Parts: sequence; C-alpha cells; structure tokens
Amino acid sequence: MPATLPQIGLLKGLALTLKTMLKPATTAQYPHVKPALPPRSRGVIALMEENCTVCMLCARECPDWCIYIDSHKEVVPPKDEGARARTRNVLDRFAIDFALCMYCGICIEVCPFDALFWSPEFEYSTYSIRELTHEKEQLRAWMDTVPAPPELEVGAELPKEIADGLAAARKAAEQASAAVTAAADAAPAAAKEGAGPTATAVEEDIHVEVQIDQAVFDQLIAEGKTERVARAKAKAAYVRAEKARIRAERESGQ
Amino acid sequence: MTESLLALDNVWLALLLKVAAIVGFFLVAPLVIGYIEHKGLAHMQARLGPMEAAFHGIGQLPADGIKFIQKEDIIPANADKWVFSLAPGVALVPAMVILAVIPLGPGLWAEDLDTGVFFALAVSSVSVIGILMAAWSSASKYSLMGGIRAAAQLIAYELPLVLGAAAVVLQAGTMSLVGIVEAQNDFRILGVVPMWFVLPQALGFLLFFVASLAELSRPPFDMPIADSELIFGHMTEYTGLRYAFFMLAEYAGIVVLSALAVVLFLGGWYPLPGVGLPSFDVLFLPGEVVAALAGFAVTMGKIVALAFVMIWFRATFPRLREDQLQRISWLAFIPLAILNIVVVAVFKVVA
Amino acid sequence: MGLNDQVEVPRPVKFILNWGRKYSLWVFNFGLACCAIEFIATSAARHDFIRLGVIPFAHGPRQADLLIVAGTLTDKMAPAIKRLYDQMPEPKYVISFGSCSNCGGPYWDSYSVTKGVDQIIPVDIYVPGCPPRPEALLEGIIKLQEMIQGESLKDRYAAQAARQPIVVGGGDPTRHPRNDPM
Amino acid sequence: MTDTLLRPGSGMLPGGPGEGMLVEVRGEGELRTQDMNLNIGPQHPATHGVLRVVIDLDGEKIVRATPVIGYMHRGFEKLAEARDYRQIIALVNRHDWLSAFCNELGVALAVERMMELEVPDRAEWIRVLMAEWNRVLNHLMFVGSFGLELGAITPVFFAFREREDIQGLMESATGGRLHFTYTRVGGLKEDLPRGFLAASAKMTRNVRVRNSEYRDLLEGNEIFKARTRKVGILPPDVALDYGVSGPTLHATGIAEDARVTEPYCRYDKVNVHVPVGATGDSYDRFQILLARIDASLDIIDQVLDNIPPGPVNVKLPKIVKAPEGEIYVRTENPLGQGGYYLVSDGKKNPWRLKMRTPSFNNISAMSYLLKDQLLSDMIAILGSVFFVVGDVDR
Amino acid sequence: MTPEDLAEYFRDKLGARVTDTKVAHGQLTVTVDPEALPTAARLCKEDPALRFDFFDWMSGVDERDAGFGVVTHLYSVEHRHHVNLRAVAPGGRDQPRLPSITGVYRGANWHEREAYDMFGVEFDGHPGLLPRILTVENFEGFPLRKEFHLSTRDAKPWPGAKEPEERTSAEAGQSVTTIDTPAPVSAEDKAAAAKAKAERAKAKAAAMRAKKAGERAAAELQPAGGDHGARAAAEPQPAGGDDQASAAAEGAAPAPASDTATMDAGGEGLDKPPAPSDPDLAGAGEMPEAASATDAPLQADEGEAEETRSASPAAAGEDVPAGTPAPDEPMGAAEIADSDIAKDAAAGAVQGDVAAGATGDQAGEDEPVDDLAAETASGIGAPPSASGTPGVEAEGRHGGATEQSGDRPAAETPGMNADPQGRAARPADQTPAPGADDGASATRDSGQAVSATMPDPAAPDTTPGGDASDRPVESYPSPDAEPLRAQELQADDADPPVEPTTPSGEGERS
Repeated sequence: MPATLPQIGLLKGLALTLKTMLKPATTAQYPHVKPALPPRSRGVIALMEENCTVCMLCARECPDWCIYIDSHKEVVPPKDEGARARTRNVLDRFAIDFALCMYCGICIEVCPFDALFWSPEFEYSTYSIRELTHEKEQLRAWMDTVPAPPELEVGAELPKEIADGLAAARKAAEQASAAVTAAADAAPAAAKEGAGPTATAVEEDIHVEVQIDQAVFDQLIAEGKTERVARAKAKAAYVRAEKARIRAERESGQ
Repeated sequence: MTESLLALDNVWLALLLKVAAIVGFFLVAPLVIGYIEHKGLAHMQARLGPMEAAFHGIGQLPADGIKFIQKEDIIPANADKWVFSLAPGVALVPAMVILAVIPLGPGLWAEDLDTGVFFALAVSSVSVIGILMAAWSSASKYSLMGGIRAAAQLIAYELPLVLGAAAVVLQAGTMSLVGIVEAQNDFRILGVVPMWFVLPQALGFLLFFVASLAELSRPPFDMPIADSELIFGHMTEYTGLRYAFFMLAEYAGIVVLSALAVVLFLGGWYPLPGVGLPSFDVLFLPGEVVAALAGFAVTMGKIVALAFVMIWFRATFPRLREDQLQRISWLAFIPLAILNIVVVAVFKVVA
Repeated sequence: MGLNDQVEVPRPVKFILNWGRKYSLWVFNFGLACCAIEFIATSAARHDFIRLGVIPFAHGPRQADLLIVAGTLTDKMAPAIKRLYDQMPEPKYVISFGSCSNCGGPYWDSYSVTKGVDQIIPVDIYVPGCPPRPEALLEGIIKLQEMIQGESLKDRYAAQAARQPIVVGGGDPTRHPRNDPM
Repeated sequence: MTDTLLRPGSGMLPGGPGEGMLVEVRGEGELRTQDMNLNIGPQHPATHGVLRVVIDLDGEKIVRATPVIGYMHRGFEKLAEARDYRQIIALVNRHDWLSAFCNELGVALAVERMMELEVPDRAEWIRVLMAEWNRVLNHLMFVGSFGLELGAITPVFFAFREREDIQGLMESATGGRLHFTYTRVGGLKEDLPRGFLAASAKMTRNVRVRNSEYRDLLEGNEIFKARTRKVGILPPDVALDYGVSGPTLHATGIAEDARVTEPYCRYDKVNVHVPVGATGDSYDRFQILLARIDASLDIIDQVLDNIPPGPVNVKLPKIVKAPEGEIYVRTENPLGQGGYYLVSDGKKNPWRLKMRTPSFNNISAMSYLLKDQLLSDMIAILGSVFFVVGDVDR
Repeated sequence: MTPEDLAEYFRDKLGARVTDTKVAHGQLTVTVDPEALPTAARLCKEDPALRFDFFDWMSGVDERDAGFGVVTHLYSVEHRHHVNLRAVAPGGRDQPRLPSITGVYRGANWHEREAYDMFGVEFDGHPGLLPRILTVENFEGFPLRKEFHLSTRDAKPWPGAKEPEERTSAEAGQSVTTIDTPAPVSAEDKAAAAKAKAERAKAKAAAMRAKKAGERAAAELQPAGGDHGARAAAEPQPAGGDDQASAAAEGAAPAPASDTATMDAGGEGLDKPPAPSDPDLAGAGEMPEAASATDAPLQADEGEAEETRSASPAAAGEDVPAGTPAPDEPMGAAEIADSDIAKDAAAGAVQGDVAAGATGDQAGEDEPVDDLAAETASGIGAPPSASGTPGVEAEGRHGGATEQSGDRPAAETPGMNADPQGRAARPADQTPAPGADDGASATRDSGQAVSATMPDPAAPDTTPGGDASDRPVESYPSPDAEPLRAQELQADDADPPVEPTTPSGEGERS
C-alpha cells in the first residue's frame, strides 16, 4: 500500500492525548491565583532612599542610561561644637525609566551602599509610556515587596559581609577572653572592632584636613590632565603625605 | 412510516415551523460543537480553555459572534467584489439545506425525501464552489493556491463518501434517510443478532468518517487551510461577518456530516441496536413528543461523540502533504469503498 | 455614514457590544524576538490566555483584532508591521510587550532598531520587562479588557470616520481597469 | 528562459491574480507553465520570527529559494564596542534567546582566557550545570515548534509545560526566566540558592519521563514519518563547506562537538554523548534533538554528584580590562558551535568582538537544501534546521 | 599538528606570500598578502596534511589607518586544528578590496556579504554583494567602521554625568556656604568653549539649510492625502528650563562629536564607554575616618579610597571621564547645558530661522519650532542614514513623525487623530512627561523622529495578509538593485487598497 496505513504510532498518540485530557490541567489561573515567585526573581527595582548617598555609580554603570538622578549638597550642622560642619548629598529625584530598562541588575550589583534591591513585583503595565518612568516615591513603596535573600546552597562560600561579621565576632570573643586575663585597655579596641563595619580595621584613627597639594596640581595641569582630575590627585597626594607624617610622629612618639 | 410531527394541515404554517426549526438548530448546534472543541482541545493539551467569558467560557462563541458583527468589512480593492461577497453564502447554504433531509428523532424531520441520501450528498458538493469563489476572488496568491488545493482535495474525497453511502443504501434497500434508520432497527446479522450497519460495514463507516474529515479540511487533512505557508488558505482575505460565515460553515459542516454518519451507520435515534424509544405519556406531553425528544437527545449524543473524535484527531495528528493526501484517497480509499460495496452486495444476496 | 458616530449607543447595547469585543480578542502572533517566546509561554498550558478569551489561532491580520508586538522592531521590519497594522480590520488594539517594543530597550543606541513601536503604530498598553513575565502580559490584557469595557462606541466610530480611508498606493484607478472606484 | 514581465491583461486570468508578475516562461509546448515568485515572511507564521524566504515556484516545486535575513539585525557587534564587559554579558544573551546562558559563557570565557584568570572550581561546575539546563530548555522549544510547523498543535503545549518547570528552577537561582545574566568574568554573580541541587535531581527524572511522551506523540507517528523521512537531505561535505554545526551537522553523521574536541569548563571531567544521525534528513535531525535532551540530562546527573564546595567568583578590580591581543573561543551552543573572536586594545571595552553564531551558517545552507523540494516540504525543512533569527542577524 | 609546526608548514608551502605568523593563546594567525588569499584558502582545503574542511567564519577588523583586515577562521574536523587566515585589504579606508574565496568555500558567500555590509570591503568575484545582507537596503555608511558613530549616545545627555548641584542658601533652606571651586578660571574657559561650539553649530546649520532647500525643491510635494502629519503636539511644561537645557545640550552636544577632527584626536572620545567609574565624581571621600563625605564629592581623594571596601573608584589613572560625550570637555555635556551661556547661544542659533519647510506644525505652538536642530543633527555627525539612527530632534517637539526633508514623505503615522475619549491611550501626545528628565524624553524623542519614516525597502510583499499579486514584482535579488527612486517608494501599492465600510457593511462608502 503506497500510503502508510494507521499503525501503532497513531493509536499511541491518540491514547496519550486522551490520557492528558483525563488528567487535571496544569493551568494556574493568574488573575485569581497569584504566582509564587522565588526571592531572587527580577520583577522591578526598589530603592531604599535612606541608604543612597548619590554616588551616581548606578546611573553610570547602567548600560541603558535609564536611571536619572538629581541631587544637591546640604551642609549638616556639626553634632558637637568642636567638630567641622559636613556637607551631605541629598537626593532630589531618583527615577528609573522602566520602558528603557533591560532588567540586567548591574545597578543593584554595583551599588556600594545596598540602596537598590530586586522586587518580584511585575504588575505595573500602563496605558501610556510616560507612566513607566517611576519616581523615587514609587520605588520606595516597592521596597516592602522585596523578599529576604534565599539561603545559599550547602557548600557555598558565605557572602563577604556575613563571613566578615562572623570573623569579627569570633575575634571579638577571643579578645574579650584575652581582656579578662590582660589589662582593661584591650576592651575598647575590641568594641571598636565590632562596631567598624566590614572595612579592614585601620588601627590608628588619623583625621586629616584635606587640602590641595599645589605642587602636584600644577604639575598635573602641565601634563594636560583636566583640572578636576588634577585637583583630585593633588588632594590624594596631600592626604597620603599628611598621614605618613602623622604615622611617623606616632611611631617616634611611642 | 411515521409521519413528520410538523406535517400540519396548513401548509404555510408547517413550512414556517420547519424553516424556523432548521435555522434554529443550524445556528445553535455549531456553537455547541465549537464550545466542545475549545474545551476538549484545551484539556487534551493540559490547559483549561475559555473560562472568563461566562461561567467556564460558555459565552466565548457568542462573544466571538458579537465581535465579528462589529468588525470592519474589508473588501480588497483588486478583488472581484460580487464573487468575493457571495462566496461565504455559497459555502454556508448547502450545510443548512442538508438539514432539511436529516431525521433527528422519530418524526423530527422537515422532509422525508425518497431520494434523501442522493439529495444530501449532491448538495454537500456545492460547498466546493464556495471555496473556489473565495479563493479566486481574493486576488491574493495565497488564497489562490489554497483554493486550488482545497478543490483537488474535496473532489478526491467526494468519491469515498458517496461509495460509502451507496453501500448503506444497498443494504437498507431505500434511499430515504428515515427508511434507512428504520431498516437499521430491524436489521439482524445472520437473522438473529440486532445490529446497526456500523458493524457489518465497519470499513464503510471508517471510509465515510475519514472522507468527511477531508471534506471539511479538518486535520489531518487541513493542508489547504491552516498551513504555515498558506496562511489561511482561501479565507486569508476575509474579515468580520464574512469570515464568521466561513467559520460557521466549518462547524455546521461538522454537525451535518456527523449527523449523516449517525443516520447512515449508527442507527439514528435508536438508543441501542434492537431497542426502541419509550413512547408513554409524560406529564402533559403526548407519547410521540416524548419519543421525539428522547430520539433527539440520543441523536445529538451520537453527533457530539463523532464530533469529539474529530476534535481528538485535530489535537493529535500533524498534517499530511497534499500528494500523500491524494494518493491515500485514489489509491486506498476508493478501491476499499468498492470492495465494501461488493461484500455488502454478496451478503445482501446470500443472507 | 449613519448616526453611530454622532449618537451615543444606549447603555445596555453598548455593554453587550463592549462585552463581546472584550472577551473575543483574536490575537495575531507578531512575535519578533525573545518576548515572542514569553508570548508563546503565555498561550501555553501553564498561563493559557485563552481563558481570558484571547484566541491565538488568528492566522492572518485580517482575522485579528489584537496585535501583540513582542520583541525588537528593527527598521527593516518597520514597513512590514505598518502594512500588517493597516490590514487589520478596524476595532483593533495593540499591546507593546517588552522593553524593545516599548522604546528600544537594551538596543536604545543601535543604528538599526526602531526606538519604540509607538512611532509606527498607535499602542494601547505598554507592558514593561525584558522579557516581561507571562503573568505581566496577562495583567496587560486584563487592563486592555477593562479599557474596552469602558469604551464609548460613538467616539470609536467618530475617530474611525475622521481618519481618511488608508488607500495605500494613491488609489490610482488606472492601475486596474476593472476596479472602478465608487 | 527569459524573465518577462507580464503586461496587465496578458496574465493567466485577465485581471485576476497572477497578472503583472515577473515570471520565467518555460516549456515550448502548448502547456506553457509559469513560475510564480512567492514570498514567505518576513513575519513567518511559524515561531521562527522574522526570516523571509523568496521562492520561485514551478507549480508546487521550488526552483530557487533565497533566504533574506537582516530583519532582526540589531547591531550587537557595534554596541559591544561601546560597552564594558559586564554590560556586554548582559546584552549578549539576547541574541540566541533560547540559549542565553551559553552565549554569556562564551564572552566570559574569552575574557578570562585573555586575562589568564583562574576561575574557582565550583563556578566551573555550576556553569556546566546551567549550560546543560539551558540546552534542555532550547531543545524542548524546538521539539514543540517542529510539531507546530507540521500541524500537530499538542507537542508545543507539552514542551512548554516542561519548560515552565525548568524556567522556575532557573529563576530561583538567577532571577531571570529567559535571560539569566548570571555569568560574570571570573565566575558567577552569586551562588545557587538552597535546595537547587535537590530540585535539579527531581527535575531530570520528571523530564526524562515526559521525553518518552514526545516519542509516542511525534516520533512514532506515521504521518510525521511520512512528512519528514527523506526530506531535506544534507550531505556531510556540503554541511562542512557551509560551516553548518550542531544537530544539523550531527544528523549528517559527523560528531563534531566542541565539548568533546576542545572541552571548556569541566566538560573534560564529564562524559558527553554526542548522538549522530545516518542520512541527514529532517527525521534524523528530530531524532537527534530528542537524543540530545537525554544526553544533557545524563550530564546534569553527573554534575550534580560532584559539585565541590568553595567560592563562586574571583575578586576583580573595579574595571575589567582585557589585555592587548586577540583570541577565539569555541563553545557548543544548543543550536551549534558558537564562538567569540575578541580583539582587545587594553581598554575596558573591546576593539572588535565578532560573534560567530551557528544559525548564520546553518541558514546560509538553506538555499542548497530547499532546491527542487515541494512547497510543503520547505516547511518541514525550515522547521527541522533549528535556528533562531536573532542568532542569524545578531 | 601544534600551532608552531602549522606555522612552519604554511611558511614553506606559501613562502614569501606569508607576511607573518603569530601564535597567541594556543591559536595560529597567518597573515598572507591579499592577492594570495584564494591560493592560501585552496591550499588549506586540499592539502591532505591540513584538510581544513570546516569553514568556520570570516569577518572584518578595523585596523585603524592600515585600512581593514579580514580574518577567516578554518578548522579541520579530522586533525582538530585551527587557523586564522588574515589579510589586510589594500586600498586604505575608502576603497578596501580583496579577492573572494567563494570559489573555494561556499560558506564564504554570506560572510563576505556581511563583511561588505559592515566594513565596506568589496570582494572581487563575489556573485552578489548587494542587496546588503543585514542592514536596511538603502542604509548609508558602514556600521562597524570606527568613524561610524552611535548618534543616540550623543543625542541623549549621559545621566551619569549629572553632578549634585551647588544650591545657593536661599534654595537649600539651610546654611550653605556656597562652595566656590578653587580654580575660578574654569568657568571662563567653559563658557568660551560653549560659545565656540554654538558658533560652529550655527555655521553648520546654515550650510545644511541651503542643501536641504535644494533637495526639497527637487523632491515633489508631499502627497496631499493622509491626515496632517504631526501628532497633536501637546508640549511638555518646560520643567524649570530643562527643555531649553536639553535642547541646548543637544544643540551643544552633537557639535563637538561631529567634527571628525576631535574624533580622532580625542582617541578616548571614540569609544564612549558610559560606565567608567571615574575618580572625581565618586562622592565616597575617605571612607574609613569620616562617616560622611568629608568634602564636596568633587574633591574625593582616591588615594584613601584605594583600600576602602566600597566602590570608590580604584583607577586613579583614569583621566577624562570617558563617558561624557564631549571627549575633551572637563564637564559633562549636561553641565554645559546647565550653564546659561550655552543655553541662549544654542537657543539663539535655533530661534533665528524657523525652517521654511517645517510642515505639519500647528500654529499655536509656543515653543520655537526648532526644525533646524533636526536638520543640523541629521546633517552632521551620524551619516544621514535613512536608518534608525535618530537625527537629533530638539526636545519638546511633537514626537510623532513629521515630514523629514529629503526622506520619503512619511507614511502618515496612524494615531494622529487625538482619539479623545475611548482610546486616550493612543499616543496622541507622545512627548515626554512634564519634568521627565531630559534624558528619558530625548531618547524617545530623538529616537523617534527619523526612524518613523521608514524607506519602504524594495517592495517586499510581506505576507501574510495577502499581497495583491498584480503588483509589479522586481526580480529579487537583483545584483544591480539601484537605490529606490522617490516616487517608487511612494507608490507602494503592494497592499491592496482598502475600502473600509461601516462595520456592519450596510452600504458602501459613497
């Protein structure tokens, strides 16, 4: 027979479709049943405004240039009278254009102050494209939909902060026991240790007044560097020199 | 031979009632079949199908209808206007006309023609012209190719359809559909076992059923229409109500050809071979009306069962290439159909 | 052209007509890039937008009334989408699905990408994401359905009448002897 | 044969379709048949996106087929020159959108080899795990879409049922369903969430069972065999000449697989089975697809047994700069052999990043494959050469 | 064979024609002189010891002033070794030519067409380089050449370049000592640079206008049909002069980017990595001691920043913040825009001459119709490609597609009709949200303008939807497809003219 007579293949196919028909459907009826999303799901970016120090890193690292930040500087009056007044960056506007965003998460990864988080929220389609540019109030509102990060797999190395925290706690415990035996001065060091965030603990606490090292500045401008970079390098050189000097005094002092 | 319930003394009133019944059934049944197709197909694919329209999607096909009424009615500029507008009608009317002949219950038929089968099959071949008209007048390469393929396929599968029915007529001895149903009721294999024609003529039934699949361009024979290189075959250019007519023609075709198969092979309104219908009075309904309603329910049950098998095929099988299609029809089905007639004839003479 | 673009349709009739258009959105699968895969996932078993009345079997633009632009629209493809949009019969809606079709998304600075499909065809709903979740598309469709339910037919037909018929090719009668313009 | 432009009215049917078409008039006898120039695409009804094929038909037989590409060209190589390496990784997975992780992996490997960076062991193993899951996702999609091309609408729903489960698993680790952006130069973004490995083990068993369902539904189906047997046969030497790779090359009998010939990550510690076909027709390509799903599941099981503990990425300077020079890295993407030719001039963004994509070469062989085939066979062939248009046009 | 003895093998087989062989990262790159490329390829394919039968890929590489090199990668399935055949095309940067190897490897056909499309390297003996394989048929310019410029990156001021503004005490409402930057001189030279730039913009605008007027006279009038081109131009409320600023920024920004002189000189400027974390912008200051930044973010000393955990920038060496579009400007383009000098300079240039041909603008628009910026932008910088490269559209103009001079008269972008009530969502007023930062809107606006008016490529009768078959079909692909004439673009009757009648089809439209 030229054509293929219906053999077992067709009947097996029919049996399978009938079997599937009798089994319950796997549909999750969305509007009535909300999906259970894993904690890392990339739905929308939420901003914890308090953490943001307007370092502009996220706006610069974003491949789509879709984070718009306006800010201005404010002077914070000194807490106790002796100290100096500090200027602080205050965020005026932090908007993310979600029509442009490619949801790659680089801004969240690069933020040094953990101000940006992923939230699995996905229900924000709009009638007009301009409503897709969300301001910081909405981003702040999304903060409470941000779940806690999941525990890591067995055998994974713990993230740096937690690892440092544990190490610091362990060191503090040793020092505390050492303090019981040794003189009382060990205690304040341990206390500072615990308080210091995760920066590598700098023993001496030198506070240096920052100025421009004019010599370095002129030399750099001569080299053709732009004036802003030259200023920055000159200050760095000055601070380094200042610290070295202070350290030298301290050694010689002790 | 029982007389049609609708055969009243006033001819015009009877005519009006018959036409109303046919058009009513013609509009409602395809919607039911369409709904079954949506839900059946969905559950075979592990999903739910229309749910939101109105309680489990009952309102899905009426919603489609309401929407198609509001659609803009586009006629392609290069199209031949009149042929383009009439094509859906020509494709739809045959399905309605055949219903006049098909008995859906004891006494429930419009006209009991003596040449019932001949009339039904003759009218069913008119829809090919509708498809060709649509294809040629849409002035688009795709609809032209789709139309030509559809015509070749329909003509190829007309023969097994007719030959299958011919075997039944041979067996029943009459061309009238009511007569065939009655014949099936008092048909005994080897004189003792009551059976419908489906068992002795299983081959005929299979050919008839598969040929009606091809007649409607249903998968696995839907090469002319739902093919990824022919977009939508002859219906590519149709929008709005005209397209709705074509869809209605397709589902009505399923109802009509399943009904024909039920009447010819599956014993019409008889619930079981050899078992009659209950004809006692219930409440205020006289006996015949109760029997008619029960018969109608049984026939509809069988029609839905056959339609479900068509939907089942659609969910499972890929498409055949049209040269394979033609080869199956000419080289396999028609010889088998002739063989079937010969066997039936021998049995008719011997038994 | 009749009164339907001057007089508001009575409320119950309007409700039924809107209800019909709302639950029968035949979608034309204009899948371009990665969002097309999420579009197919939405039509597949787990999310199944046929539940909402969105039927994916519309083969050509002629039978469709919802165009979901899923993926990056490049400049070479723009005339094609313009023609397909023109071919769709009138009560038609467009959902722009994903950042690429919203406004160019990750390819905002590419030399060959159209920055947003709303420059080519009018868009009703913008679904953000790259690619957005299937549930996001479902939510977009539900928003569209709410809009359709509240739509006024008078304005729709007025808008339709205001827009001259899109006679592509200048409707030059000599092109086709038999085609005598009315 | 001359190209004659039919005057209005001189066409097959006066005023009807076919008039004014440029046709090649052939056949001297009274039965003058005319070829029809047909356009499939660029909006291809099947799920392949925007490939356009211009065909000259003599009746139903294809005389000449020319694929026209470029409808999805987004200029990645130019954009890569204006982005740094992390941003490139975020952008590169949008090109072959069905094998996002393998694309990212290629770029990361290229930069790491140039910087001679030593990636932690655990990161390498997790990369193999994710690449293989991505391969299963890709092949499931093509099992579904090949059935859809031929008219069977159910396999695509079954395939997506599995894809949804696997995508849920991948999303729990990377956060994305389709574009994971999980690789970084020097390892991965972060480690797997708890319970991922256990869920992976359960998922491989469940997908293996479902895989047998596809065999019943499609592979065994006689109509499917009739449509695909001996259709679109590609001889091995022509395949190599066009640079075809992946399942299409393996169907012709050549087992050229970068995971075996040049193992990267931890593929040398895992035995990779490369299924090979006999005749190189569409049916072989489909069978290889199903066999590759099983092969990938075996690899996943082997990886799950020996993922070592340890860190997942290397502490890198803030700006990653590839040193001067050029390098070509080959990886085995699900659709074929993907590669990255990176020329760097020491700055943070590459001087030239050429992305060698498998689909570009596979589709260039299409004009050879489609010659003298029937029109409906063309659909079977186009469906059986697995390609993604974003991969073709970059 | 190992790469080294492969190199040997090539040297003795090809002798002088091999100019140099290099082995890096375990891969061999053989540079042959251009004419010998086909012979080298034939050698690789037929030589039994090599048997490079797998044609992997071929692509161009921009070799700066040496012109363009083409690298072909071959692989042998049998011997499992690779080779990179490299040849630098003679003819420098304007006429690079190379012999084609489609004779040896059939796979080279598409790769050579791509090399032509991307770099402009012609291959002698190739069956048909045109029509262009990847870009739009009449795309002008070769994208992967280094002088081809991603102009969206210039049009949109880089959000990363924004600096925290120094607010006067009144505004900030707190005691703010206005911190005057130690080097007062920078203000003057900044203004001078801005003024020079504005001059250059004006000169270029004048030249462009002359050319455009000539072109517009040649191209016939736009078709009368189609409704009024411009979308309802609801103007954004200028948020605190932002529009003007961004207009100026755009006005200012493209100027520097345009003259190629600065392009080559400011090498750094070429590649515009938007993401340098550049030293002096980071506000981290010395992390360890001071809780908050000790002084203005501008004065971050990166010396201390080195060992801090957080992201304060490591690379002290980073000189100019490469990200800012203007390569040699100390400040980001946005800052120039903020300074008042540049604003009125640019505005002045723009306001001076309302382009005669600005079509489709409603009269009542308050903002000056700066059609000119569109012309200046499309004239300079990015080649006036009809492609998606968005000519800079001054911010705040009606977003929809207006008639672009010299381009195919815009197919009327539907949605012109302000569909007042029902589908207000129709983007009747696509222009940016009031106060939406200029960045976002500029992309969408600048991105919008040109790309909407698509040149209809050579009449592709895109199915489905049924293209009327009686349309004259050019034989496709014809090797000599000359660029499309304007009227052919217009008479795009591929789509059957549509006669919409009222929905329920009662009665034809009269």
